[in-house]
Amino acid sequence: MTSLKVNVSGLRLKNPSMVASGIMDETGDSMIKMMESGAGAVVTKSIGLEPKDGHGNPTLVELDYGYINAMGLPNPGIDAFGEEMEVAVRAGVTVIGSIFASCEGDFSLLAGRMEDMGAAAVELNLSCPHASGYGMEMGIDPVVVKAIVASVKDSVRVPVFAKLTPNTHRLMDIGNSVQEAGGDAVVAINTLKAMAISPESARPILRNRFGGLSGPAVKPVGVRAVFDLYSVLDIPIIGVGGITSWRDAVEYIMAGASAFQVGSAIGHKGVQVFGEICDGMLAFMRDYGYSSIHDMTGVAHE
Amino acid sequence: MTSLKVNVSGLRLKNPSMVASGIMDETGDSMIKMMESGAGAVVTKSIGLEPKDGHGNPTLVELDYGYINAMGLPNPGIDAFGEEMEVAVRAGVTVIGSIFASCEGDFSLLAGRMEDMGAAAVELNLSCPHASGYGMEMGIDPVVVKAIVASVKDSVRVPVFAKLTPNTHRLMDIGNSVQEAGGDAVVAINTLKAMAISPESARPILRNRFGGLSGPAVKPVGVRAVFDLYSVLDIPIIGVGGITSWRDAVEYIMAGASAFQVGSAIGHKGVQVFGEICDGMLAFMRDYGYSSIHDMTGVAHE
Amino acid sequence: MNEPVMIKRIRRESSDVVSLFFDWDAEAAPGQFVMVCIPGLDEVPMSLSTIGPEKSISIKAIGETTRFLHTMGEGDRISVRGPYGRGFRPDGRILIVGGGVGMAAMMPLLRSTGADLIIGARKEDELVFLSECREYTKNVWVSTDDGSVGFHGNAVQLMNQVLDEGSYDMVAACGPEVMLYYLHQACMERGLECQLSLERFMKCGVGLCGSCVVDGQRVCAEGPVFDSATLEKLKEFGKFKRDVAGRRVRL
Amino acid sequence: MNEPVMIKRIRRESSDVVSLFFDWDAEAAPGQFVMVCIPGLDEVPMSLSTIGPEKSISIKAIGETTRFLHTMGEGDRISVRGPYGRGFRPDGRILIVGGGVGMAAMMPLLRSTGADLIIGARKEDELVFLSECREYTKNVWVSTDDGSVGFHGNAVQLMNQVLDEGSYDMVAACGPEVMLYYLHQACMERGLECQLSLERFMKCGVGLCGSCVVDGQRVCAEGPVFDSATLEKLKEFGKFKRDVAGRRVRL
Ligand SMILES: Cc1cc2nc3c(=O)[nH]c(=O)nc-3n(C[C@H](O)[C@H](O)[C@H](O)COP(=O)(O)OP(=O)(O)OC[C@H]3O[C@@H](n4cnc5c(N)ncnc54)[C@H](O)[C@@H]3O)c2cc1C
Ligand SMILES: Cc1cc2nc3c(=O)[nH]c(=O)nc-3n(C[C@H](O)[C@H](O)[C@H](O)COP(=O)(O)OP(=O)(O)OC[C@H]3O[C@@H](n4cnc5c(N)ncnc54)[C@H](O)[C@@H]3O)c2cc1C
Ligand SMILES: Cc1cc2nc3c(=O)[nH]c(=O)nc-3n(C[C@H](O)[C@H](O)[C@H](O)COP(=O)(O)O)c2cc1C
Ligand SMILES: Cc1cc2nc3c(=O)[nH]c(=O)nc-3n(C[C@H](O)[C@H](O)[C@H](O)COP(=O)(O)O)c2cc1C
Ligand code: FES
Ligand code: FES
Repeated sequence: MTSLKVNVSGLRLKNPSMVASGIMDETGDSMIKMMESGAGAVVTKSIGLEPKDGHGNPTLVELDYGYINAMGLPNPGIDAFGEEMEVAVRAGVTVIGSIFASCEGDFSLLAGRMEDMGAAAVELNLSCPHASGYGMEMGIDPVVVKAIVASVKDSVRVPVFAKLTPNTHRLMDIGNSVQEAGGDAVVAINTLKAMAISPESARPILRNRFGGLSGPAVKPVGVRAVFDLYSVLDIPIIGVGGITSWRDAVEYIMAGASAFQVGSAIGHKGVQVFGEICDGMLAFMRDYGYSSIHDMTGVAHE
Repeated sequence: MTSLKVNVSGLRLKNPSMVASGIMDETGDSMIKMMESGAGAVVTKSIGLEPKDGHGNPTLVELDYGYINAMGLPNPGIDAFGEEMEVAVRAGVTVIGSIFASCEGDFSLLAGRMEDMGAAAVELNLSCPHASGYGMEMGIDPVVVKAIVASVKDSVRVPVFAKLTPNTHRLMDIGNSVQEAGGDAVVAINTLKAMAISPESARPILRNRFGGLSGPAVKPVGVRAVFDLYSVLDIPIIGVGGITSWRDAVEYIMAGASAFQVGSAIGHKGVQVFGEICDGMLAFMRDYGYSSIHDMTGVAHE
Repeated sequence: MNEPVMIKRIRRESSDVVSLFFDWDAEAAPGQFVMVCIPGLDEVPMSLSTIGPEKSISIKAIGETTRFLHTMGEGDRISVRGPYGRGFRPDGRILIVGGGVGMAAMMPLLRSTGADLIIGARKEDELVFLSECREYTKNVWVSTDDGSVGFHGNAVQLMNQVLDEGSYDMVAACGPEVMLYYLHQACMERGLECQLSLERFMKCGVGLCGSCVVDGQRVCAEGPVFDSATLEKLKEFGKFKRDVAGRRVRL
Repeated sequence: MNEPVMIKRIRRESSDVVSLFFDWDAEAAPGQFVMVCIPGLDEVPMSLSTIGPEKSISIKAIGETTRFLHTMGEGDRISVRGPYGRGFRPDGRILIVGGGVGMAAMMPLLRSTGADLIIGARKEDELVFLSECREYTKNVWVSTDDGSVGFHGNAVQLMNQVLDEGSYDMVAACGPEVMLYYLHQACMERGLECQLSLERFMKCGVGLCGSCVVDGQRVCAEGPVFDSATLEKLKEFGKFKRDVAGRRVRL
């Protein structure tokens, strides 16, 4: 029997696909919709302690092969987000609470709140490339990462995932820090730090000037990152970056991912992308004799 | 009078376009052809002390939005390359000699040989992401970079360019090292470390498994890198990565580049890409009142 | 993809609405919108009020960006991306209802169908497109809240009268959300299909960021035009919107 | 883009050549080639010997990869990318000349033109495609170096006889480079246009790496088929090739 079911550090999912943080996951109803569209779980937009407007528009550049975004972590704050969590959790959505903060204490506080609100796991955003004082600025330092993960692990019982940035040559060190601190899985990759300039207006298009590149353009970087991480880590890896088709998802799994997330493709392919990916993957697995995602994880290393 | 002429640290070119290292620049006749196609200068394939076969095939993955290559620095060695240089230099090609080595001494030796053979400048490959012991492995360490550049500067009189890797969060530190060591310009970016896996064969496609991503996919990363470098450096920057049209070239120049290189587009657009880019850029400059490339360099910072 | 376009000509439509015309060869359908960027300032969604090779947007000045757009002159440049969203899907005999600058979104549908039309405004000098509309359709009714011209009352009251007299297969409308809310109620009571174009705060415009959702529906992707079946299920329609941080606020 | 394809059927063409057939819907022109990858082993260039929706490559076993391809069976998978390069540009009355496995590259042109044909081989059991060729053209001449069948001598000598008798507008050919060199000389003497398909060591196949250049011409991009005007200018044609490291070696 071929099955898409996965168990990622104790988190059991009907299939290995998740909605990536920041894409259609800021409201309870959006999360319900994504789950109904076939996702195995939904990662929330990264939530902080206080409400945050994020950067002003333009916040997005559309390219032929991806997007550059500089949303700037807009979110209603953990208090107001309770309402959204309630709607989603009550409807049976498997919610992974993504959080961002500027110090260990706040990360732990937010993780605790997410757990209380019913999150099945928490994901630490250590990787946003375009919000100063947060994300990637901390996520490139193995010592800081280790301290944050350890602190959060002390505060919650649900699995703790750490989302990593590819904008560094120290990815494997950072992955090791997560593992040493007891983190349950790593998520790779967040966006690549990028920029687009308009010749006519002689300035960067995004209000924030810098943004994060996502979509098909980053897939080869993400697959490489997962392959690299798998060669040094024992904890599971969740792959993300440019997944648009079942082939892309299989690349990540063979590189070493136990599950995967889809973001940008929800924009250019629509919400049905989860169903398409899962159906295609199941057919491939039947044809090539893989009975589970677990069987297929990391096979490209052999 | 609108003009495309540039002077990059003493290197005077009829226009700011160069053939990027590794693309149609391994033989004297190829270099002549590229110069005839309209390039302002040709950077040679990276040449080492000894002949090197490079990695076995497959060495290239073709994507919709770029390539992943793992050539592995094949080259005939500096001795045999003399013949090619002679052909190119005799025909009037402005040749920038790209070199790679595993220590300062060899870099200096190679640079000296290139100068003797008539190279108008040398480019140090501190950034190839898929050849172990070379390139990026050294190019992520500011101390090593500084030592290499300083040593080469002591050995030659022609301008010395250092080609940097984007696969690090320390790009600006590395740029500073080049400047402090007396380097004449930085070249950014080399390829992004990447991988593609074939689901059907359950293994990485490239013989070397890892390769470097180039082409349109990396342009937003390259523009960002040049923008970052321009904000900290005084020496000129040469932009490279995904340039396919005049708009792309103008993005790099406005981000801070004094000149630019084109690699992958020679594959998917053909050798006439240099003429197309230069013509388009000239028309744009006339329309928008830029009289020189110098006038347009870095304007996106204002 | 951001496309720089040059403003070719400008037309004042009313006391507070101007249209900017520009050449842009993108394919567009009635009811679709674009993200309009003023470099260095802001990027805002605007319906296309003309969808041929020459396109236009029609802007009501309400804040900094829209006021700036009002100051632009011929030869100035803006940047647009799109067209985005799902537009109107006309079927059968249509009655179009446009409230205020919401008429902008209705113009392409009017031109392509010649359907009967109700234009509502607060007062006479805020009426837009009226004379142009008469070129495309024989039956135009006008309402003003203050009675300065046409029917004295709102567009939904006028619509109820028109629907009592004529026979239509669907109503297509755009305007302030309160108006749309009552219009939808009226149509439901009559069992009449309606397609309404909604507005929400937009950031990405392409269905990624979720800032524009009404319940789980993205106004930029599943909308901006929603049909009766969808509207009936929307709990937030007519009641709540989201602010920039994603908090729910009463309409 | 790498496309995994399944080998549908296999045909032995001669003592040392087999054809592998597979379904692949890419558009291809006569004379184009593909990069064929055997996962885990190597990737090598091969001409397409059939270019319809069902395609084929025809392989002569000379080294590790080609020998491995000979061991493949129905249902096995290889991966292909392409088609690449510029093929033949037929014009007027054509004489096709194929030497050895070079005939593979000529088959699509033969099928689409039905042109007169010369097949050369070292000996009888190395002759390929002969019976299939007779289906497409009436005039087929054969040469073998050892005289075991047909004309005793090489294909260029035979061509000279055929050209003396018939009237042609161009010669199209593929085969060992020495043969092509003399063929080109012969055509030049007669002032006859020729188009020849060359081979060089290929890595990227898409015009980037420069490993396949003859002078400044990329065999994978400007070639593999070159016309008389270009060939005349090539100093390395018939004399030098490049090894894997890019060193010039005598042919
Ligand atoms: C699909 C769609 C089509 C639209 N079509 C038109 C049109 O054809 N003509 C027209 O005049 N207006 C149209 N609008 C409304 C228009 O986008 C706002 O009037 C404009 O953004 C106000 O910007 P401002 O800076 O002038 O005002 P501000 O002072 O910045 O804001 C005033 C109000 O405008 C709205 N607004 C501001 N920014 C945005 C944004 N990014 N997205 C959505 N709303 C925003 C908010 O409700 C805000 O409270 C449309 C909106 C949407 C969503
Ligand atoms: C455009 C083109 C079309 C070709 N079409 C055909 C065809 O239809 N049928 C056919 O049998 N052969 C064809 N060849 C030749 C074929 O590519 C080689 O025979 C094959 O690569 C040999 O591989 P090997 O591992 O078996 O031999 P090896 O033992 O690895 O090498 C033997 C010789 O084969 C050649 N070779 C090896 N690798 C390559 C490479 N990557 N690129 C080019 N040559 C190489 C070299 O000359 C080498 O010395 C073509 C070559 C080119 C360039
Ligand atoms: C519009 C947008 C918003 C995002 N917001 C977040 C976020 O809040 N937190 C986070 O960890 N990642 C965020 N990301 C990154 C994605 O979760 C994901 O890592 C990245 O986009 C790569 O995946 P993709 O190519 O499938 O989009 C965002 C991405 C996009 C495009
Ligand atoms: C086939 C290939 C070979 C390359 N070889 C070299 C090399 O030898 N030395 C080097 O510094 N860069 C090499 N590069 C990197 C390019 O010079 C360039 O930095 C990179 O491809 C990004 O530019 P592009 O997107 O225009 O190709 C190579 C790139 C390609 C695609
Ligand atoms: S504006 Fe981002 S999803 Fe609609
Ligand atoms: S094989 Fe690389 S250029 Fe021809």
